[in-house]
Amino acid sequence: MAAEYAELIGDQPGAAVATFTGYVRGHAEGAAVTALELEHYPEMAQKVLMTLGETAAERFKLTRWRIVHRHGSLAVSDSIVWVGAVAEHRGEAISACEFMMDTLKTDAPFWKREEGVAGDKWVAQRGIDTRRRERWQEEAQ
Amino acid sequence: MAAEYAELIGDQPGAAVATFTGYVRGHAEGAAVTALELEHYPEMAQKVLMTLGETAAERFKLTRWRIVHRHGSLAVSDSIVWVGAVAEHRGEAISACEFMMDTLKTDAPFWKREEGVAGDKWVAQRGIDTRRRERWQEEAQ
Amino acid sequence: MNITIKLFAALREALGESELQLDLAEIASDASPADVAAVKAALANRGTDWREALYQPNLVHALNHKVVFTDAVVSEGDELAFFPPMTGG
Amino acid sequence: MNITIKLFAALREALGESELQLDLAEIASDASPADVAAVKAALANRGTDWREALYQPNLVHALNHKVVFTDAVVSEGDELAFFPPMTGG
Repeated sequence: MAAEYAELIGDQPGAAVATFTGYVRGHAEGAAVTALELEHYPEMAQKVLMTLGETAAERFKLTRWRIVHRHGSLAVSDSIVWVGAVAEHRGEAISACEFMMDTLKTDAPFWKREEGVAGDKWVAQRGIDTRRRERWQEEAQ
Repeated sequence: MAAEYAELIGDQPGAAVATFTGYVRGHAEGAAVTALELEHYPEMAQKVLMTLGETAAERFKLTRWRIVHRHGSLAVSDSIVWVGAVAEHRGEAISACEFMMDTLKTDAPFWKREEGVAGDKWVAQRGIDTRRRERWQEEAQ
Repeated sequence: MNITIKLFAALREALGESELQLDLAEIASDASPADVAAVKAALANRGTDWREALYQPNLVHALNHKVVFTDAVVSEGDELAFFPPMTGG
Repeated sequence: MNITIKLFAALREALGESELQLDLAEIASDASPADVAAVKAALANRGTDWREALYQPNLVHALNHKVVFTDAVVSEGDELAFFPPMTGG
């Protein structure tokens, strides 16, 4: 995280820097989760995240941004995703992080498979994530 | 920043961690700023920031939070303020950071004095900061 | 006149394949090019499990790494991926 | 029957003092306790610069580290601070 942060802000930090980190939960819908397998579509993920960062940069006037998404086998408490945004004003940096998170949840080709004592289970997309994503499209119109 | 982050998340990070850092700008209203002097009211600042964190924790269901505000002589690009919030869901962690920043801007007893080539100048409170602060009171009603 | 088909997550698991080649010549001509719907129909002929997997609601189709609708036209050398709704982040 | 007065930022600078003691006995009695407005009036008697500084619009008053209006009652041992709008963060 420290290295990611240093890479984000560079030599000349902007006035406002917001970050968000998502971690593997130890439970899901009341059941214990022991590990998480993150499948991804590498070439498409790369392109989607790059486009997402560029879109956020334009929309929120970011001077710098970074998105790091892990894949493969993760343990509980491992970080899954890290986003960072640098802007002149705090509102823009914070909104950009929220926009990047809301968008990558539904648009970036990653799939979570939770491993628990009762077996493995693909995680279903949540309605709230779709609605959070749609909110940004309404604002952009 | 790395130490602050480690302190924020502790041994058992929550699922969602948001942070915000504000830095000294090298300019203000078009004029170059060479340094920033931050005066504060220590006993009151301590209490206001503690109450702010506790309010944020209750309002956004945070499991952990941290607010670090510097004072004294700062150079351009030095960090001024760092806030961090840990929650179960990303929306709450991100909103908590925005709430803490918007509130401390107008409610925490710190005063900025910008040093520039043309002399020193106390920074005036900005209308946008007051409005951003009031927004949270409307939402809470 | 091949295209590459990719399958991910639950779809990959259900069908036991992650990547295959499909000859577009069987389903398209210069006069009538194939779209994603035509590719799905051709793959559905492989068996009931394929039909069920490819016609499930919410299936996502990505053509050359971009999400598309079923009317997107598919050309030689394209990469067409099928997968369930994404759950990253 | 002292209270402590604290001044910050531009106010401290304009008045050349950061902290002083004020004897409440001069402005209050058990029957009629002093409020922040009475303390301001008493301090304004110190001179034009005090009057101007303390009656500027947007002046903030904090009694024992809490922002209050001018009708807040002041008691022995209290700490009353005056300062311009805060500009932290």
